[in-house]
Amino acid sequence: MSRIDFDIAHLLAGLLVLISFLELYQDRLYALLNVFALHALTLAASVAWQAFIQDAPHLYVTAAIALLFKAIVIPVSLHRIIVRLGIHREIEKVVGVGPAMLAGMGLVALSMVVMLRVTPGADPLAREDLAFALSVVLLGLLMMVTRRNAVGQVVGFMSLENGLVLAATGAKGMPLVVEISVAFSILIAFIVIGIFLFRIRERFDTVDVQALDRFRGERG
Amino acid sequence: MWSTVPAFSSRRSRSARRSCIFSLPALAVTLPVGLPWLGTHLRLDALSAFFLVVVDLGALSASLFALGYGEHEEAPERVLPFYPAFLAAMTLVVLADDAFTFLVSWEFMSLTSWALVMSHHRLLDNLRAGFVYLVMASFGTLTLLLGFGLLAGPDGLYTFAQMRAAHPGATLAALALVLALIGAGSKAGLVPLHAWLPLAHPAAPSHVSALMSGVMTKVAVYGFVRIVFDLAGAPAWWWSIVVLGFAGMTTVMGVLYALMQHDLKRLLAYHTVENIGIIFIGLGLALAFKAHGMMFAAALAFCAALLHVFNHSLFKSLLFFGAGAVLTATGERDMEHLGGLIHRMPQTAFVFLVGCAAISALPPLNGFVSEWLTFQAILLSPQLPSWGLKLMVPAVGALLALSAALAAACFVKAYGVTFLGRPRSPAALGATETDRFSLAAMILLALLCLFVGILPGLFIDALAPVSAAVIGERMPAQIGGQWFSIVPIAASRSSYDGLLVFLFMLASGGLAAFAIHRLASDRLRRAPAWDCGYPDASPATQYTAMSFAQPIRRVFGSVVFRAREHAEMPPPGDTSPARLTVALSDPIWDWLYAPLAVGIGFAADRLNRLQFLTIRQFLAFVFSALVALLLVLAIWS
Amino acid sequence: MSFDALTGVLVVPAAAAALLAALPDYRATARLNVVATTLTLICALSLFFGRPQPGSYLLVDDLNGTFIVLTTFVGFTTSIFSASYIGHELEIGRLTPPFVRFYHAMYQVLMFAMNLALVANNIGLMWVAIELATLTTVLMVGIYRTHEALEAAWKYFILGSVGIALALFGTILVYMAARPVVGEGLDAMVWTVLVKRAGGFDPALLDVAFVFLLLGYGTKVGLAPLHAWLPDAHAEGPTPISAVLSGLLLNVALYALLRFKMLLAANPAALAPGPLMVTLGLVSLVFAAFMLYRRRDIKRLFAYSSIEHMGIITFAFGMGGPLANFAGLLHMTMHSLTKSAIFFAIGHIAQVKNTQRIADMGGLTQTHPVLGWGLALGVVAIAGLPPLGIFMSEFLVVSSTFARAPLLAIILVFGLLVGLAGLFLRLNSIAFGEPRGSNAETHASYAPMFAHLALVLAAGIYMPPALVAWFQNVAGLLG
Amino acid sequence: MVVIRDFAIQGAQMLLVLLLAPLFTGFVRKVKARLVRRQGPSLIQPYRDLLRLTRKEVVLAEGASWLFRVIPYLVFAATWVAAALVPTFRTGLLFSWSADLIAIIALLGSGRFFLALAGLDVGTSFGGIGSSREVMIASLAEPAMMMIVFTLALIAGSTQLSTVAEFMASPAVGVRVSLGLALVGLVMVAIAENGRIPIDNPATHLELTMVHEAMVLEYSGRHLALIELSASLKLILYVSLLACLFAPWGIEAAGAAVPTLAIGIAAYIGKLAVGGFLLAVFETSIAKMRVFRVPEFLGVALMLGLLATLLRFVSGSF
Repeated sequence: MSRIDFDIAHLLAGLLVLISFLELYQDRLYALLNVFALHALTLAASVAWQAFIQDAPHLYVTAAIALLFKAIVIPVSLHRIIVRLGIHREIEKVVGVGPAMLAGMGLVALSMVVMLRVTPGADPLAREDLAFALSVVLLGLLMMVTRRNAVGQVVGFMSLENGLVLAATGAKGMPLVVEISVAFSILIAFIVIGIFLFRIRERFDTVDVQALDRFRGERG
Repeated sequence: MWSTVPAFSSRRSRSARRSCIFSLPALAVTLPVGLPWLGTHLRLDALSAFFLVVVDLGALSASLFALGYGEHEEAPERVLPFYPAFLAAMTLVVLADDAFTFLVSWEFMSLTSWALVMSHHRLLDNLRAGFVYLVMASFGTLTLLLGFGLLAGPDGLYTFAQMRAAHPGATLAALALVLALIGAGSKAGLVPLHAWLPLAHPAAPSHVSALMSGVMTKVAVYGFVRIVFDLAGAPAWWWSIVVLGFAGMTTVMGVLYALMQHDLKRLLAYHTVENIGIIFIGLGLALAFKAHGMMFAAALAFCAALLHVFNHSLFKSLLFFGAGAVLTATGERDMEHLGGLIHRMPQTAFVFLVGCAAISALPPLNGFVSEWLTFQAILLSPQLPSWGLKLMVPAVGALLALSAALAAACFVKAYGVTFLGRPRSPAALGATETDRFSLAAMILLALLCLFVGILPGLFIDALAPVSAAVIGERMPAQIGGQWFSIVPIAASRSSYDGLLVFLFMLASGGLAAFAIHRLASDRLRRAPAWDCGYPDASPATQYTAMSFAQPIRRVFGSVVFRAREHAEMPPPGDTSPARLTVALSDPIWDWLYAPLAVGIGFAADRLNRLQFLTIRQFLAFVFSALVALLLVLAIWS
Repeated sequence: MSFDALTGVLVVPAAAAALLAALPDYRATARLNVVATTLTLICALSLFFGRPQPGSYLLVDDLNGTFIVLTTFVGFTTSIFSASYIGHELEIGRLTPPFVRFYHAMYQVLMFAMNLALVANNIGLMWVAIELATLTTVLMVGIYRTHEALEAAWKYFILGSVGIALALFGTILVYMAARPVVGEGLDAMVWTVLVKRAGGFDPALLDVAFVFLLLGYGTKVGLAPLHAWLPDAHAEGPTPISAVLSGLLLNVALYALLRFKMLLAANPAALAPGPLMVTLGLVSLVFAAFMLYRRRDIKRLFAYSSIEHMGIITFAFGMGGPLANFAGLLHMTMHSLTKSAIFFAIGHIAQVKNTQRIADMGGLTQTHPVLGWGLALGVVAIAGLPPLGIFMSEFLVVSSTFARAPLLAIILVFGLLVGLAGLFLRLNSIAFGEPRGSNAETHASYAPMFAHLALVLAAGIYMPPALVAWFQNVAGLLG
Repeated sequence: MVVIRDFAIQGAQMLLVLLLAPLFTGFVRKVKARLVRRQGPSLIQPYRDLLRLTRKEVVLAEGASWLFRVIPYLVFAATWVAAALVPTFRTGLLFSWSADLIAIIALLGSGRFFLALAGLDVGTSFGGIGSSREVMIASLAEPAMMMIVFTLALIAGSTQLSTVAEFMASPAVGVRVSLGLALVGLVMVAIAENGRIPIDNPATHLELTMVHEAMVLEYSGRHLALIELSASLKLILYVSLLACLFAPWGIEAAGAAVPTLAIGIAAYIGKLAVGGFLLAVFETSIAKMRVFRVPEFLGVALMLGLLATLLRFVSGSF
């Protein structure tokens, strides 16, 4: 493939990592959701680009899913949940921005080190992509760990999963990518519905998982 | 499938000359069950034949006793299914010829006996006893498992024949010795691994207690002998130091513990610990002599140990049967509530007395013979070259003598408080003689005790093939010397003739009785006890078990058990009784087991917090695990 | 014929699921459930006689043959148990008919998912199947709709999803590693191809991939520290599901791990997966052993014991070598049978005492001898006491390890001992002592429990040579 | 012929100790009385006592069992047999090989065992005191004795008393540290075992200080006679043991002809006289100690014995 294609793909992947950092930086849920929408958008772009350069039309489906479902539907619904639960004001991080950022840097460095050990073989694109995808995954996981409430965790999970899709699409000619992205969308839908469930059944006055933890068979 | 393989080569043809059950060629059989591709190897050689006799003799008498004893069992459905399984397991251990079969039967033995211990499960003490017992037993099994894993090597040569052929190196063998000592020792009740024994043995029904104390501990001894003398190859001289050290401690600690007891069955259980110590002293000496190539002496020590194995299985079963008879007659195990039973159960009292005399090593009974042989072995040890042993052995001898004397004291207490004196409770007052099956079992054993005591030569000769097989040397033939005296080395050196001493005592005692009754008065008048002119004192004024042990407690207990006596005197004029409270602390439990339990509890508490984290924190675990592994990857290259 | 058997293993549960979802009547559904599992079992067994050529999606070989038979068998017995169990739940009104219907449908879906995961010859397909299994169990864990049930389901769900994600990433990496050698497209995800060509893959990629797969599927296996979902999921769901979780789902995840282990083993340059598995195994074993001591809930207790045994199995496979692998397979089989038997017993015990709190039950051997002794026997088996099968596997693991790595063996033995003590401490208060707690009526079905225990006992005493040869062959495959 | 002679000699030995025992006791009493300027009972008073006791009827306590009546004979038999096996005037007696030194000690031990049981049988408090103290003393005395036996056995290379005595008589012995230690230890043990001052007072009438006497408090008549007799047998046994071990002069060797036995007997009686005199002097010159200082006393004996044994073990030259 030509140099320019590679650079653009690379650019988009790097952008994704950058946006993950932005998510990590946010401490208001609204802002977080907006940044996540941006994340999904970038992913869609990246996937579309991959579809174009690998001329694999089925990837356009994945791109579309990313665009519609993750960049629009989910953020909107989560937005509504936040409003319902009235938790849009709370600062709900466990560790401050500074440490989180440092940890993120460390993770990115780690994923680079791990991935660049891979023999610079067949095509560099895959390798670089993987490095970025891995960092996105790790950053998403880091976000899940550092966010206290369910919405934050969902967002973290979704950006993690974006990383997966990035990797999957980066893997040239990988079958079942579409199915996988669909499956994941379903998974996320489940999670969101789950949050809805807890809200609607009015068992839990907040979706803070610590509250969920209070009902524990063994205590007392 | 049956095939006979030659027994261990015995360098003496004399062992073949006089044939006895133990000098038959070894039988071996392999069954296609158990561990696949290995099968179940069973083998009956001299050593296992001897222990088989011990096991089955015990089983016979116990079953006979149970015929009568079982009448009083309130939960037979919890005893009957496991009892035969228990016997089968013990037999299998002795017959096993590969590591898997051995350990399966070994642990199955523990399991079935655990079930029997739990048969009266409603008592909290029994629950605790069962728990401690099973955990300690599994500890022993796992230790032995490690030992066998060591001997079998990485490619799993599990049959004993292969292990013998493998000739383990010095360090390997030493490790195997340590593991065997811990594994078999924990089952046999070596101090400090004895903790379960005085809990579990009394908890079981009495005939099972007899089996556990009299027979199962011997099976453990068999395990030790099989591994250390047979599989682990040539011993190093310091092995015996280790063994003798534990044995000596076991002997004295066991009897001291026993002296502090007033629960009859627990007292007996502690004496099992003591006698195991004596047996291990013999084995330790045998190791020492064998390591220095003094095969005669080794054979002597080994025979002493085996003979004591046999003797102890006899009189300990007898004593537990007696305790069981007392238990069924009075419902009491606590000696402080007994007394005067000699009037109400005379036959039981008589056979129990025989047992007490035997275990106290009084001539002309069997206990004395084996201890005498052990002493003879000790007296041979100055010829040992190594200094460690030169210093160790006499100390052990002193400990042995001390424990013998203390044992006699302890059984004066046990018998005197339980059977003599005046009844201390209505239960003791209302006791009646036990049933005939139980009596038959006890009389059988009592006769055997006497028989071994007066004709020890027969048994020593019977043991010769065993020692020839295991040690490679045998004691000189005893039968055919003058009369029936036993001569370990040479007549000029030492000899003992149980029969003659027995006849001698009979004669002189009878003579005296005859002379006095014939020549002097044989008149007799009953009158109140004189007791220095304190008439008709209540039974409460008798010496109790605790008060009887008080002088010894003051001498030894204050050191070993930190025994403290606290007397509350009422103020003058106050008629309320004074009370004396005795505080004892079990050093081994306090310093070894309690800290262990506390440690595990502490760890459990700390780790238990992990049950109560938030999902986020659990995710954090996953996350950190991932990062850690990736770091490993990054660094690993 | 033989190919039909393979499809049968998949189609029967799927069809049954659809049918059960449609049927309203409880008794009919329960029976149909049993019938379906029976059919599946028959199909699975018939796989012995004729085996289909591995396609690019489905595969049957010795390795997963073991798992399939085990899965379908336990699925079968559990369905029998669940009939009586769910009946009682209906009576006391913990479940309403619609939920029962849902439950049965889900049960079959679960069976389908697990079978699919086992027969999949395609790492992507396998991943999808395992995700499906997870989602199904999540739904069933939450079926009681209590705080605890929902919360357990939620926890399981979140942790499970993360696990799935990690596993997927690993899968992608494997594909990436395979692509340069095998070439683009489906082939690069087909087991049979991958294992053949693994020698040429990029080792570094494989390493990273294995790390992700280990953590991803390890979460399903329930290895500490990824175990958090497991105890609650076992404790709060319906007991048949606990049985299936412990008995089967953990195995399926472990099976996936084994496949990838073989892949790495086939590549000399890649890191040896053994040490990682050994470490995780030991950590799980010791950790779970200590966790047994403070359990108040009987199902959580045995959930932790499942973690413990998964640790042992992982350890055994990590050690590798013919003996250890054989032991691992044996231990896995025995553990599935025993643990599900224990859960069968517990299900009825919990119904009799109508609580799961250990403090409220006691003296069972007195009041309910069959249940009590059944549980006792199960605990004896699971604690690794002879003559039951688990002793054999533990014997092999410990003895073969001690000669190679003494320290590891000592840790292993320590963990085993602590675990045994913890289990019997609880057994004492449940099965023995003065009777405690209520004695509600229940029409229990003991057959499944004792069938399992009988098998375990038989295996401990005599294993048919055919089975041994088969296991040895598989152990050889695992390297 | 030879056998008959040996039988005769063995019998003579048994009779000799049996007859000399009360006399020896009386002798010690007499000397003690003289030492404190008393006239004292005549030498044959013990015989008179025994005869009188055997003629009296037995007053048996109500709680007493059959065992209580059997025990005196048991104790007497055990003690007498033990005494008969200790070489007095001649070694290598007919039955000497039937029990070695260890067995002799064990025989005495069984005597004590049953006596202690007798103390508990009637169920009185004083009997209990006696028995419990007796076994406490024994539990220390026996190991000490055993250690001394070890020392001697190691020196003589035998536990066979005749062999040991012959070896002691032979010049091969020489003067040894360990022998000295053993002698002191043996004397202490002998004092304790026979319940002499300072351990116990055979003549006491103060119940709380009694050990042996408290134990046999309930006995009367012929039973008491037997017990008294066995007590004095035990005493003479220990003295002759000391004699044949540490003063083996004049003891006839196994092969000696009959007439020369007279010398042996004379020497034996002489040794008894000396031993009795020393004992009396010792007893008059010392006060009885508290019961709970006895362990210390015997502990010293035990230590001496152990020390002697260790010396022997460590090197043959001591």
